Amino acid sequence: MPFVPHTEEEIRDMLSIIGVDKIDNLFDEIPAHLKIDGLANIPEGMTEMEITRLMSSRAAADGHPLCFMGAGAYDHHIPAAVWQITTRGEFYTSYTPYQAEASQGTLQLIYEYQSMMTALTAMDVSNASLYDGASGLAEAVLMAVRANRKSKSRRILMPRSVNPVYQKTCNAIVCHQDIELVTVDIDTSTGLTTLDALQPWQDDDIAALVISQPNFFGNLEDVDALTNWAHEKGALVIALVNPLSLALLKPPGEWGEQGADIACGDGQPLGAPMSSGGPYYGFMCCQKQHVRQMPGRIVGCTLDQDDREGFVLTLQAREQHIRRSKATSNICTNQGLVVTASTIHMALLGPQGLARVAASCHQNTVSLVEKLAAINGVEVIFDGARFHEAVLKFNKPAAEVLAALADKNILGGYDLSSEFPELDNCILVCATEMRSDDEINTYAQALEAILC
Amino acid sequence: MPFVPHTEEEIRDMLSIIGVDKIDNLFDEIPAHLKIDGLANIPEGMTEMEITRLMSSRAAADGHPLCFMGAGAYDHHIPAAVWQITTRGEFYTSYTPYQAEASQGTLQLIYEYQSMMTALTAMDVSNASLYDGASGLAEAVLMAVRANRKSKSRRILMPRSVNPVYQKTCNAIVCHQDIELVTVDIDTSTGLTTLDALQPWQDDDIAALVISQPNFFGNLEDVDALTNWAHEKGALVIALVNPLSLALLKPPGEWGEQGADIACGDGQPLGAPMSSGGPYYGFMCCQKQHVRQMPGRIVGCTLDQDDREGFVLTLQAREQHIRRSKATSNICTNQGLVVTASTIHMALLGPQGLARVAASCHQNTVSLVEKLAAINGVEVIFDGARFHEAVLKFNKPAAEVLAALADKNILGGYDLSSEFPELDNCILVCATEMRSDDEINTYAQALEAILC
Amino acid sequence: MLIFEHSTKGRSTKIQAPTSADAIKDIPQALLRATPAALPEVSEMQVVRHYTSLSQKNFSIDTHFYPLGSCTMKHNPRACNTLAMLPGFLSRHPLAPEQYSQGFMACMYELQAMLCDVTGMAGFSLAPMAGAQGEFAGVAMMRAYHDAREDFGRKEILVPDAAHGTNPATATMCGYTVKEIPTLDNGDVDVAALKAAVGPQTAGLMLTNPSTLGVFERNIEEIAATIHKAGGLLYYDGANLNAILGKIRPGDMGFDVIHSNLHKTFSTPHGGGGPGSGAVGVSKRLLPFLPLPMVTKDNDVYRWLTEKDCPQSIGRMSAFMGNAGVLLRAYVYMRLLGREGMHRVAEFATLNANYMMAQLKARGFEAAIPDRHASHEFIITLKSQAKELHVSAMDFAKRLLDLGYHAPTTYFPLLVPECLLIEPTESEAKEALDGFIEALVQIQQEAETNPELVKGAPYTLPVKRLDEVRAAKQLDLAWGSIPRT
Amino acid sequence: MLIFEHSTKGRSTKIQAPTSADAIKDIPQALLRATPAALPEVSEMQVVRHYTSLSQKNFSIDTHFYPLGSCTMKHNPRACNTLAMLPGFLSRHPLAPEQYSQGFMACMYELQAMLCDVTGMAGFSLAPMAGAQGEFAGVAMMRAYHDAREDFGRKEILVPDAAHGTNPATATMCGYTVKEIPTLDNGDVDVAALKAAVGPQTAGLMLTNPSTLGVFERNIEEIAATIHKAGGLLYYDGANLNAILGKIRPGDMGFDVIHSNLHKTFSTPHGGGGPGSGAVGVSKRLLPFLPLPMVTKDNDVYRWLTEKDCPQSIGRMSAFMGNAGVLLRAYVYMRLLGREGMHRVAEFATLNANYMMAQLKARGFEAAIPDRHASHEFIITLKSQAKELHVSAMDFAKRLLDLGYHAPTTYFPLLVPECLLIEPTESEAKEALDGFIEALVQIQQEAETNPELVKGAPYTLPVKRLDEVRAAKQLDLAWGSIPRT
Ligand SMILES: Cc1ncc(COP(=O)(O)O)c(C=O)c1O
Ligand SMILES: Cc1ncc(COP(=O)(O)O)c(C=O)c1O
Repeated sequence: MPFVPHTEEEIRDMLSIIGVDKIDNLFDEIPAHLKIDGLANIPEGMTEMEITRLMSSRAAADGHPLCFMGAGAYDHHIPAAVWQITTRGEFYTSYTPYQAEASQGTLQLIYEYQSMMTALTAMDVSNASLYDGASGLAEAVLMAVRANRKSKSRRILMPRSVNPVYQKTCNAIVCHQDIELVTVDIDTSTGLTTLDALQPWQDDDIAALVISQPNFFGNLEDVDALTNWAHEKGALVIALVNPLSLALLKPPGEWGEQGADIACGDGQPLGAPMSSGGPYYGFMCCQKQHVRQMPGRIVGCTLDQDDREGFVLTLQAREQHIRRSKATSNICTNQGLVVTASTIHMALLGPQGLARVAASCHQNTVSLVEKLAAINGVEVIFDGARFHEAVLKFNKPAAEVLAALADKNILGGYDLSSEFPELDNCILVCATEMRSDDEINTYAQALEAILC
Repeated sequence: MPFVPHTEEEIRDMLSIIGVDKIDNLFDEIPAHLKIDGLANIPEGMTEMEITRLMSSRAAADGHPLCFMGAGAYDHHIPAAVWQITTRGEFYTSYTPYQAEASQGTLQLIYEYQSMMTALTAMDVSNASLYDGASGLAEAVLMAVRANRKSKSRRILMPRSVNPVYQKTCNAIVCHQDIELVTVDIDTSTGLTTLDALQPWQDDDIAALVISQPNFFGNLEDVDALTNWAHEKGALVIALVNPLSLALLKPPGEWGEQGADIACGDGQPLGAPMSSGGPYYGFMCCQKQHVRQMPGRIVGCTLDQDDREGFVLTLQAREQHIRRSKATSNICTNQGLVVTASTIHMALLGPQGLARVAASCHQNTVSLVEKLAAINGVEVIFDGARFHEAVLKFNKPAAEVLAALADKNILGGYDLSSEFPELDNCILVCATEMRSDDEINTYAQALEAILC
Repeated sequence: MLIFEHSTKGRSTKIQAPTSADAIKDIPQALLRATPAALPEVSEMQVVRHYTSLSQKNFSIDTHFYPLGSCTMKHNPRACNTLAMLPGFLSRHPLAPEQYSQGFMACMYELQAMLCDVTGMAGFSLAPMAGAQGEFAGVAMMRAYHDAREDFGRKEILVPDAAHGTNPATATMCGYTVKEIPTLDNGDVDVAALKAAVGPQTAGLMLTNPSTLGVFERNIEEIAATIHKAGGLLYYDGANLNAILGKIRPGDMGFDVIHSNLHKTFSTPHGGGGPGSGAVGVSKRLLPFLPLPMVTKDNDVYRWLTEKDCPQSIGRMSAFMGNAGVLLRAYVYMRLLGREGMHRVAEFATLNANYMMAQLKARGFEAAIPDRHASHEFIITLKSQAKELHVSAMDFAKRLLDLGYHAPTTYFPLLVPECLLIEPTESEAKEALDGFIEALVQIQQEAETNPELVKGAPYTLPVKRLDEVRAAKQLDLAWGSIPRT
Repeated sequence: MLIFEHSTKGRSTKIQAPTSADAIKDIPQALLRATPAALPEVSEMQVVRHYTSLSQKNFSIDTHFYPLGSCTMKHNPRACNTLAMLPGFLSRHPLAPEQYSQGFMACMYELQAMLCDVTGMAGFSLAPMAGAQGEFAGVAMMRAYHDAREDFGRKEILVPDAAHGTNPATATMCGYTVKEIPTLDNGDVDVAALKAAVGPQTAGLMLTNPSTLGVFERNIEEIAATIHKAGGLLYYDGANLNAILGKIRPGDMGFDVIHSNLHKTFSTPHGGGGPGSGAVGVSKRLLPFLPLPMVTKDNDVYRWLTEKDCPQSIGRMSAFMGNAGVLLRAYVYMRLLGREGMHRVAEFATLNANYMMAQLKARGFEAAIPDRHASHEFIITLKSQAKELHVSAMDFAKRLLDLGYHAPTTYFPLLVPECLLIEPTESEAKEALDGFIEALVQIQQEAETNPELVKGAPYTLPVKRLDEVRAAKQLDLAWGSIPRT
């Protein structure tokens, strides 16, 4: 029996200790008419050899198209050491560290993770992870509403330059608590959220402003001005950031006069493979004064009976297993293993390494944009500063062009037209450090052939 | 600097402690005119990302032809757990267990391995591994010459039904010690080593007879009769066996009246991927009385100061680091990691599992042979009992047929004609448990198309 | 030592990043970072050594018996990991066109179908990323259902007092108020109290069955009828699905919505805290509300269902499609088990739990619900030990660690004093159960003869008992945030 | 506990073998096994748990500083493992036709070329599977060379007394008698003694340079001239190549044959005892004798060199092509290092060794060769501790284990009494070296104040000091072979 070690003899012995004749008797409290006799529609069990064959052929069937797509998931190099260590049984098969003394490995690692995230974001504290960037943004919104004591409002300013799926996810999660996500328009010439666009809410009570840096189009917002604007009117600032970009860009803790209040985003660029969208993790950092409003687990350093340092889950009184219906969030299981990978990833890369990766992604994208923009029928529509993603406009419908590229084994980018009608024929492209000059040229040649 | 952690400051500190100005001064005893200034012809260093790209494309370039080739390397399923545990750093990056107390993991595992091998072979003792099956056979021959006190001869009877590359390797290794490998012919109708064929040496002083079970053609020798024949004349018996087959076949320790004296072979079928030929490992077992003549490391169980069980390398006085020019062999580094994998593999499969794998390989081969033999121009030339390999004869040159199959992505088998001129147009085929009915049919259809 | 303490300024492992990169010229200084992030600067070898050694400081399924009740810590087959991490799966961009996704989508489609089958539901979405998010999706669907019928007066969710904390927390997130329903001493929900609580304000009831007390809710049909009659919906918290797999299906019991913790029942690893999956299933009337995305099949081609196909969907729970890698692992596990394996999971999980309970009772321990069969888990209460010997359930738990066993769940469910919730799972061999029983017996003897020994435990782990109060008072949540001594 | 002690008759993990197989009918009973092999019958979970736990009982590079002299225990980059285990490489049948092998063969071809380059030899074969087999191939080639010239009188191989045991053992396997050459106190070979020993009977000399004493052989040119003048050949034992990589090449020193332990210099993991690779290189005149197979390139297509191409080859060392997976790892490592990395290996290995030697001398330890620079390793002798405190090098070694350091090589080379041969390698950071030095200083103090403490070590490992004498006397080499107490 797969994964059931019992021999016939043991089963007999155990039943006799229990005092029943057969295993089925243990289910005698279940109403007989509800009992089923197995699951006939489930396929027969496979051996490991058979499932290996099946999965290998399915994985192979999906091919390896050349990826110039970003839009929230990025094709980065991950050192071999990262997942080899992460999948060690002791990390891979342990539960949430409820028994601290028997889980110092995981706990210390999370403490190190929290320390790395505060270093990257220049914020005071970090939690141990949320599910992903999009749902993490929802938690940040809920947290901001709780944390902003000065504001009575449940309104959040949400620029349209925030990843549209993040906006949708956020809304799906916060909509039941009378929270209103107020859309702020994009400046169509710069692709940015401007102070002008915020003007309508100048005098309104607003709980928080979301600032995405870079924004969904890869454009760099004027984070100092936006942050100051929000703080001046008593709104909190939720920074939505790509953590890899922070190796180069000004960290949220240093935005404006006071820094952002909450920083969140998706940890995928720091060691998680693209893997069809998950598991990634949502990170969240905040200023010290808001720590008790932060959702999710937090690890703290403490002492043992001999005054040796050790690590425990702390501030648990915020969480659902203690506070129940009054908890900061319902989150329980988080994305621990991906955090493990990410911590090892950051340690391997170091500050310089991460900065070089970020710079190299950016340079590759610059070079890609240059080469594509040289093609007849391609136009770069925003020209301010950006980071490693860019919007291109074709002289043909984007869907058509992308399909033609896909037939040539190229994922050409993200089609912006359905979410942004005003960006008709536009796509979002990205070339990470993984894309070689040859591959960039392949793209350019393929696109030229399609457009001309 | 790759894998060199020194910072500039540390280098300065260390040099000043040593009392030299620069690292190069540490090499001042090397004659200056012999010193080189780096290695200009070595290519520039790559990042891990770059080498990953290169190796992935090379691995992919070699494709995945459908494998019906055996001939000493077999395409078996290996449970995922095997190499995940084997490549854990503590096994993967430790040295030979010279400090027993700090190496109980490796030592206990080898002891368990030795126990499993003695169980499989029904021999008394096992060593901790030799390099591979072929070189292991050479060590067995050298050992037999040392161990056979009754014989003054340095002659070994080597049937031609032994894997021809094993014969060559064996000869290359033993030839310097005045040992003669005397060829015994194959019975061309049965593909076996017969007592008749041994008749010429009936009255000669012979140190040992090698018996391969199954033999290179997959045929099953009459091991009882051959063993008795050898023992009656004072020759030792070296059993060369496929360890997987021993889950089904009579183990060497039970051959004839007294059992074989030495059992050896290649451990590849027990958990080592085909991997272009290595690393595999040579196993070697023997009867108790010969243990001091056995080459290679041996682990023994002993007690510590508190009378707790523990494991150490033992009988080291046979080995090169103690006995130097009088050692049983020069072997030092062996194939420990593959033994680790193999031990885990055997534990996962268990006696029943291994027997089912062996039976399934055999049945697949039977089915393959049936299907191929039904094709016009294909003939099965030996028809006695066999295990999971068989010889087929075509109506065309084997090389031609195999090349045509290869073009259809099929490794059709091993061409016997160059090593066995009398087996012109013949190939050796094998279908392990990995080959599905569909794949067997694919082969049959392809072959039919080629031959007809 | 922390990784930061191994750091030396200027140290790096060059091979992991492009060797050089030109300075960034096209981003204004004001948007750039002024000083490098204070991340550790260490060599690859130091990283490998540090985290390998850290890992050894964990108990885990791969090293220890881990009978953590309500968590289903069973064997995590290694094949699931290997196959979910095949390069083709790892490198798939989540937004890759369907032509490059058929292999992956086939797995998701079949997983949806198998989950429908084992739960008796009409449709499944794999979107939620853990049990709690599954609960959120489930309760949000209940609300969407009522709203779609313009039945806006239902403001309350009923939750038994034995429920997991995520249940009430979820109800709040969905904008509901929570009403607790008491549990009887025999472990069943107090149906009378339920009937009194139910009404037109009732949106639904969240229930785990078997409950967190480790017994099967015998009045489930009456409960279902009560809720349904009042116009409410029934939510099944699938954390305990392992107990009934292949024996009875939540759909057949009358549940309208269910989440399944794939990281429990379907054995995806818990990874020291996650990731998991809280796939949600619904009965027919709730189908339009399932969260996105889902996979469907048209003419043998798999395609994604989106907002266009499902305008009433409660929406998206994540940026892409949830924890895809976890879903692949669960899929492999289910295919390995197959039809013949599913019901054996419940049978042997139940056999193991009842065997342990019988043995512990025979050795003098007090079961919380002594007269009924346990499901896949059961509770012992150490309230008399606490009272008479002043040795608490926590002390027993810590001492178990010394003896090489991970502790059971302690102090949950909240209504049983000094409790240990013990869930052995089907994959443990009898020897492991016997060893654990002997360990508890030994600790009981120690508690009687030398209580200080038990109260001081653990002794053999990397640290002794940690001061949790200090941790919460003198917050130290990041390296360098407060000066070290 | 042994895996056999976890075994229960009838237990199995079904998923690893075909579920059923018909009974074998076409093999006569007399050839079949009568009773199943007594292998353990355990579940997958028990296997995972048992071997995971066993692994934790090992010191390793991934967990500990491991300065085992002559063994070059440096960091084993994880990428080498991952890339050598790509499915395409693992599934390649060794006899696959060249059309399905160009990717693999390209790596082998380039590895041969890089090895020629770093050693200054004319050709390389990757066939030998460890250092000792490389030695065998090398000395066999020397013999083949002499034989081919019909120079049959050369029956003797010269070996310095500091040589590794494999050197004399190899000479014997190749049919030679061994003559030992003494070493001077300054670590150099006694050239006068060498000159006296050399003659028309001399087939060649086997030498490690730097020697196992950790110093560079300064008279190498004179030695080479002496041997060559007598018609002998010079063999380079490449175990210490790490010391000179990119600084000086054996070929330039006059060596005719060399083996390189790729599992040392090129960092393939040692795997608890192997596998390794002892690739052999030769100067031009020995090219025809290289062992098979090798890879060559014709018109941009790689192909195997076989007996047809190389009729004078000494033949094959294994059934296929040696330890291919190890060779792939070494190839990846060399490409990662590249041109810029190679000489740094020697430089920093040497810096680390000399730094440690300087510090230890300053702290009162006696270096075996105090007045010369160390190479990548060096020796301290504890003969005065042994004499005065009755604490031996072995005692120091065992006590080091307690302090978290793997011991250096002990009692080798044989000519230095109570020696520790210390090789830190280039990949260790200064902190690790300093920690080790402090540990030795601490043990020295313990030896002075509390010698019994040191003599009783280790205390903190899974077992205390093991009785090796008992192991050799009461042989217990397999489970069940003798009754257990
Ligand atoms: C009964 C019960 N419900 C819900 C949950 C929440 O599941 P998750 O941790 O996956 O969010 C758990 C898990 O701890 C549980 O045991
Ligand atoms: C100097 C020296 N020569 C030869 C060898 C033998 O190499 P191997 O163990 O790879 O056979 C060693 C390794 O221990 C060595 O240190």
